[in-house]
Amino acid sequence: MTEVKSPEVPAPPAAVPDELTPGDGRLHRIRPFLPLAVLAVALILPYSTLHLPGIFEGALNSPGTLQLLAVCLVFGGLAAGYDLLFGRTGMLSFGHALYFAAGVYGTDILITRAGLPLWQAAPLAIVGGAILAGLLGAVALRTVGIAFAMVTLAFAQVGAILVARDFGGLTGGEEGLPLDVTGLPDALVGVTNTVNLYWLALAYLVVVVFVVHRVSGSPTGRVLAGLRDDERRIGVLGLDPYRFKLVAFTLAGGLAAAGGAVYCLIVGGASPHITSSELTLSLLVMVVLGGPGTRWGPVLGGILYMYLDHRLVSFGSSDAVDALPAFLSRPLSQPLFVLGTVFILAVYFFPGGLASLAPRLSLLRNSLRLPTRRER
Amino acid sequence: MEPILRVADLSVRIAGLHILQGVSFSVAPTGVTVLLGRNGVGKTTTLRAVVGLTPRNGEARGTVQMGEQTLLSQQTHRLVRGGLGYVPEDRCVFAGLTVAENLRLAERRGTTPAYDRVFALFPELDRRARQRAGSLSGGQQQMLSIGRVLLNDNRLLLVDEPTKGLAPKVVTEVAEVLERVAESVPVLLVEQNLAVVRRLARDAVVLAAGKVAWTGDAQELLRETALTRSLLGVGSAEVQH
Amino acid sequence: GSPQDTASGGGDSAAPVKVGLVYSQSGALASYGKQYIEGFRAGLDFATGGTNKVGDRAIEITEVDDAGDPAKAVSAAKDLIGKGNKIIAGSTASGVALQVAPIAAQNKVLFISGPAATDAVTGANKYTFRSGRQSYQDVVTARSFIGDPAGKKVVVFAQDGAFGDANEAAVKAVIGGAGAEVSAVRAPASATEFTPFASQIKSAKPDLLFVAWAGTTAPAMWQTLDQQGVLTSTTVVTGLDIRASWPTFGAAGSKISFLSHYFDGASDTEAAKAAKAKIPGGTLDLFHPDGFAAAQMVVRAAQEGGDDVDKMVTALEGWSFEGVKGTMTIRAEDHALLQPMYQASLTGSGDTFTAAAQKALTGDETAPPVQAMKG
Amino acid sequence: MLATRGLTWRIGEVAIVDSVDLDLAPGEFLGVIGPNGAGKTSLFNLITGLRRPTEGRVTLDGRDISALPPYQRARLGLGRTFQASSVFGSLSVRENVRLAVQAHRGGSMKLWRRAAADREVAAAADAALHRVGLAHRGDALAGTLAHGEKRKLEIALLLAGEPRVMLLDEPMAGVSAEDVPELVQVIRSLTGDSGRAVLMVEHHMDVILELADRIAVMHHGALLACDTPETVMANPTVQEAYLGESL
Amino acid sequence: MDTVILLTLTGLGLAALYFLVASGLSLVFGLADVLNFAHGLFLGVGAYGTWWAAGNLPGAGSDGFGFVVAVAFGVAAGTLVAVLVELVLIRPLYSRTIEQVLVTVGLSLAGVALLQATWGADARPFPRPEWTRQVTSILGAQVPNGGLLLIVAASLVLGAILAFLRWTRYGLIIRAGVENREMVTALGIDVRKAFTLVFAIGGAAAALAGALGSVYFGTVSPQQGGSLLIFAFIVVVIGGMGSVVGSAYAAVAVGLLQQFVNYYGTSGLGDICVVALLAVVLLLRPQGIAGKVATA
Ligand SMILES: Nc1ncnc2c1ncn2[C@@H]1O[C@H](COP(=O)(O)OP(=O)(O)OP(=O)(O)O)[C@@H](O)[C@H]1O
Ligand SMILES: Nc1ncnc2c1ncn2[C@@H]1O[C@H](COP(=O)(O)OP(=O)(O)OP(=O)(O)O)[C@@H](O)[C@H]1O
Ligand SMILES: CC(C)C[C@H](N)C(=O)O
Ligand SMILES: [Mg+2]
Ligand SMILES: [Mg+2]
Repeated sequence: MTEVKSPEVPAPPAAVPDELTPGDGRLHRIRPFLPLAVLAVALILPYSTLHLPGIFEGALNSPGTLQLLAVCLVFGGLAAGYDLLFGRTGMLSFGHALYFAAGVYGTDILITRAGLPLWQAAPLAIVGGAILAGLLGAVALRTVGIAFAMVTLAFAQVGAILVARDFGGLTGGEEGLPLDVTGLPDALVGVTNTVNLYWLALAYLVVVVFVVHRVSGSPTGRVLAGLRDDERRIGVLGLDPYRFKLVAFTLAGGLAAAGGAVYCLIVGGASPHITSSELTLSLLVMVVLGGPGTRWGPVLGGILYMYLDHRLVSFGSSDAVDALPAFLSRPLSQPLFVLGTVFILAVYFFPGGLASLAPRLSLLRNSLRLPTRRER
Repeated sequence: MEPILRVADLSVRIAGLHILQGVSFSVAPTGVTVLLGRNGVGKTTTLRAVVGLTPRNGEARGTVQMGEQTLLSQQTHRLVRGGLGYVPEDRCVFAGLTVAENLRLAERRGTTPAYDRVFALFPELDRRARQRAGSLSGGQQQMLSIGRVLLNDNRLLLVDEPTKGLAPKVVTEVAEVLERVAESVPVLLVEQNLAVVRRLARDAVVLAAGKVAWTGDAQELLRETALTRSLLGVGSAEVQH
Repeated sequence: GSPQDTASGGGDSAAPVKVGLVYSQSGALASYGKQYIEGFRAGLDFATGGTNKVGDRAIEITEVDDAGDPAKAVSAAKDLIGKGNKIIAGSTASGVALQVAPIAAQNKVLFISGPAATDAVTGANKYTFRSGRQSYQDVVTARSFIGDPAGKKVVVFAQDGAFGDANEAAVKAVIGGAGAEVSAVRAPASATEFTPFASQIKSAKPDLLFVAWAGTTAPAMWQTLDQQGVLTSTTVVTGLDIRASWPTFGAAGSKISFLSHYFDGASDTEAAKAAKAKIPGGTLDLFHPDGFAAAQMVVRAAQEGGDDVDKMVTALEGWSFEGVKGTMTIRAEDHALLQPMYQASLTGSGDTFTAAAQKALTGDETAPPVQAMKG
Repeated sequence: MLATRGLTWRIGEVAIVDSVDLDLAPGEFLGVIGPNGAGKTSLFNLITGLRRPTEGRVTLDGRDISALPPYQRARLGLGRTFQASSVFGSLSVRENVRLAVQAHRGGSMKLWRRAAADREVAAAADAALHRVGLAHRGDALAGTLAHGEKRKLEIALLLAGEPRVMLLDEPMAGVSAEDVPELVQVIRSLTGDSGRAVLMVEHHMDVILELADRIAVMHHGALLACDTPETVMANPTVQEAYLGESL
Repeated sequence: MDTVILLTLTGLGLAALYFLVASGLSLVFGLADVLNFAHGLFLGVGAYGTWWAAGNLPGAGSDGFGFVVAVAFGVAAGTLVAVLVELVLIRPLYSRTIEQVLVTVGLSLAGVALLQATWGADARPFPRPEWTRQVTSILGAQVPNGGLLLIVAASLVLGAILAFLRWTRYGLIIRAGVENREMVTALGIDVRKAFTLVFAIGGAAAALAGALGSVYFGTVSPQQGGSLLIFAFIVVVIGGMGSVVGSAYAAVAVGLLQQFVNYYGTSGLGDICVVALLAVVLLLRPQGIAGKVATA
């Protein structure tokens, strides 16, 4: 045997978890309140009748817009949870969609097929998703690097096949399983109640961000950050890398399953789309787009990704695009073409993700402001 | 004599840090010029800037000239083909390739590789030709790293801490090799082992805090205990092994 | 203000009738979607006498692309409903139709599903209708190829998934129910190599092979069946897909008996003539009739129901009309759309193939069994 | 305290480490020298569990630890540094050491506590940084440290774990001459108290001679000699195989 | 007996197709360390290039020498696209692996959508020589010629790549460059050329897979590349990244397993078995059958 260079996980760009580094200066004192301000805006948003033409189809508080925002928020939370694995622990899982799908299908099946009430079905599905993640993680974590990515991908693929084959007649196969809403609280059913789903999604996002934030700043989070850099070193320091990774994997799986339960309610059912490996890849894209290992990057990335994914279909069929010459309008009317192009451009224009935009913007602002001050 | 390498006002910024702030010195066309300084003072950074390996998030300014050639804006592989040999600090052998393949890779087009010379200096490399370089010990890797460069004729060699982590016997061997090499090619050497410096160096450049603190005759530097202590923080007693 | 604003459908008699079309403009089913919308426009023109108005009220269509993704379709449907659309139509994909149907019921709006073939849309709920055919009708058509099925050996070769399940179940019910011995060979929809399946079929020596296969791997599948001699050793029936796919049958095409939902020339009704005149290119294809019928149903609903969805439902239930394919009837009990179906054969080579109708079956002959309304 | 019996690691036919019997008494400082490639680092890897031996045993306080994974051995008080610095590059220097302190103070899962709030850990970490003279670099990212600074950080990580048996793999490699005496002091202080034992690979003979109670010489994977410095230095085989002719 | 022969030979044909896709993927993945999700695009370009050439390029056609010209054109197109992708998109991002993944994911989405925008989503009949539709009778089994063609092509590609890596200087440079790009330049070698070359080889192999795969399927469609890619990835991983020989073994294992399980088991079991094989191999030997040997 020879020394085999273990296939490296493409480690996320090094970012110091901000939770572990005390900041300084005035900005630091305002910063904790910034998220609260954003949260307040998000909370009162459904009371606004503002029209943002081009950005949303209807007024901010129209059901379509709220629905879109709810989906975006769920994916913001999902991306933040995934970042716990990828950005903060350095585990490249290609199978995270499975635990999300477990939450979606679990909730849906327990309600629609088993007739459980929501308050039982959702927690069961979440716990089930976390247990599933724990079990599969226990196996997959025996490998590292790309091998780990591929084993998780393989497990997710089996999940996708089982769902698509309508195993046991539970999943509805490729047509999916519409949620039976008869037993649901009225407040969650019907277009007129979309706002409640929006709040639910917002709550999910807040919970995930809070959990990820707390965990990253905890002693365990410090170990996870260490694992990202050098696993062998962690072992020699007397910590069991396997155990810590398994905890992170299970926790992230549980968070994803919770997102699945919320998503199931928002969309009103489950469809095999969500078991696809493309979803995991999209999660990766979201995190990288936003900035791995940063507090708000993945959230922003997830929200933006989902927004584009949904909105580009109407961009493609808009009059502005149709009016272009065919060689432009044809590709532009393919949403995936635009989305793909956006990723590529994002890599070149926002290296480090959206999160790195803020410092650069403030740099820009400062350089713009200074001359005006001098004039005065 | 015209210096072979002239570094003037070299400044390097990496990730926003000024690592070098206007370093100027020159390297004589024969013999060993040694670059000294404490850890982290920027010795490696200087050598890497000369061969054009400043990292992506960094920037090098100033002028570096080898003969008529201006180096700073050029691509590394062009510089090396032009006769600038570089032995990096952490050896950088290709772990997955065999020793023979590592050497083969270093062959340059249009010249005859001097395998005899390398194997005469490091017979171990011939013996272990088929072993993967990654499984060599640290010292063996260092030999390979130096051997790779000696395969070709160079106009100037940049060598970064070649004796780091080597057994005293091998340190002696490496020093001997460098001594012989320096008879035909000028060498710019970074070295912490003052015994080696004493044996090899003709000129010395001492860096401190990103600037040149002293240049002159190396032996003189080592003789002047006070000077050595103030610049390098070592008493000459410790220089001896 | 209120935390959410929902446009209430204006009872104003001159306000436009808002109709939302949620279908695939992009994604894998984009060509089906294109035919659907062309058919819909032609049908709207036909049913309103060129005015695009019902009485004084203009019909205002909003088109939304779902890219075949149920989540996007649900978002779009909610958006449309929120904006006061009382009628939603479209659904190129079965998965979309099944997810949108409950939304319609929850919000009491009319939903007219499009080309989605799944049997499960029939009888889904009181507010859900369909403007296309369902798998069961395909299979009944196939049965007509083998005369008396009693004692015959029938093999279904279907891809995994709902489409295959529906076909297998229908064959077992329709042909098996008539006395034939039915067995199934299933393969993953993603399969690239079909020899194992062809061998299994061949060794079963069936009297009739029913193939339910859709997607890009179909040509490879047919070629393998041909190469392994399956096509010449038994009667093979399958559904005729859109025109663009005909050349992909290659040499195998002439050895297969086709059941058809529709192809250009299958019917010569008034509606067909009108549709032919109106659609770009002038050649009808598989899903033009679905869009056409959807438009006819929309106009009917708006005429009779105004803004009252329950009245729309009543107006549609039991309604018979002359569509592109001929007489169509919306069965009151479960909203199945009874319609003519066709037997066809394919001839030609290279890029030019022609389909010829061999026989037309009436809506009653192909009627699926009545479902209990689920919601 | 620490003992190996017949410890052997083979790759194919070649014995990289060849039936090594080594004993380390409490409070003892054992230097390990040997030519490059003699198997010193490999021996450390076997002792700390990063590699599994082909044959032989490792015991700590009489207990056989051959089958334990690295982290359990570390908990039993076995700490080491690496020849090629391996620090947490994306964490600050201070975080690096705090992590090590925290690992030592019990690794139970704490998901909800604030790491930064633990003053004891912070204090212990700062103390360790002071000891190696890196306190002023506390906020720098470990990945951007110069080589010599990384070596110091390695030692700080080791110190933070307060191990009873310390394995140092060429701690002086790349450390500037200026800092050598200081580091020697630090290392010397390691053994001073409470019967800790040190096993150190080093090529700087002066450092070894200054610190070591006994010196083990490895050659071709086997233990050539293990005795007091004087005896070892006088051994002609050692002279020939390792020291060579002095500069 | 003839069933076994038939299944074996068609399984090998499938394996050959997997190998053609996987070999390029493995080289680029293992040697240039780029997880190339856009590989399916090269496949699509090769297939559409051949399809277009057969109908429009003078001298090219669907039979005889004209078909060879058409395939050559398709392969050239695929190679060109691969080289452009490397030069324009990947090159500025070397050593930023995650960004590369992002770019290739974006490219795979945009590229497939572009093919679809240009030629439509529907499968189109693929021009091909008549003999590729026929079967050859081998020991009683009717073996499709298209599959045999794939087997021959895959064997040739395997031999060519191995010879290239083992015996050429560029092979050596590629293997070294994977480990330490910087050091290769410090030896006076322009390493960027070598990486472009890897992409060219990968692109060519993928384009050939696209062309011959379409011959086998009889059609060409924008999505074709994507679905093959999953199995190709599995093959690459089972085989060990960067190891072309490993990919060959793994392709054979996957192809035969799928074929036999699909016949003797129930449908879908073949795919699950392949995934199970992947999991088992990785758990037992995380580095794959041949490990990551960046060497020959
Ligand atoms: N990529 C980098 N990013 C940020 N800082 C860097 C980087 N590379 C080097 N530095 C900093 O530049 C300074 C000089 O480093 P350099 O490696 O040149 O020192 P040196 O003199 O070679 O030290 P040593 O004797 O330890 O090898 C150090 O403080 C180091 O932290
Ligand atoms: N994984 C491996 N595969 C093959 N050979 C190996 C492997 N690891 C070490 N070796 C060989 O084992 C021998 C001992 O290596 P080791 O690193 O233990 O030496 P060392 O005594 O620490 O040397 P140095 O002082 O140079 O660091 C060397 O010849 C090396 O080539
Ligand atoms: C030519 C090389 C890519 C082959 C490799 N050495 C292997 O074992 O598979
Ligand atoms: Mg240095
Ligand atoms: Mg060593």
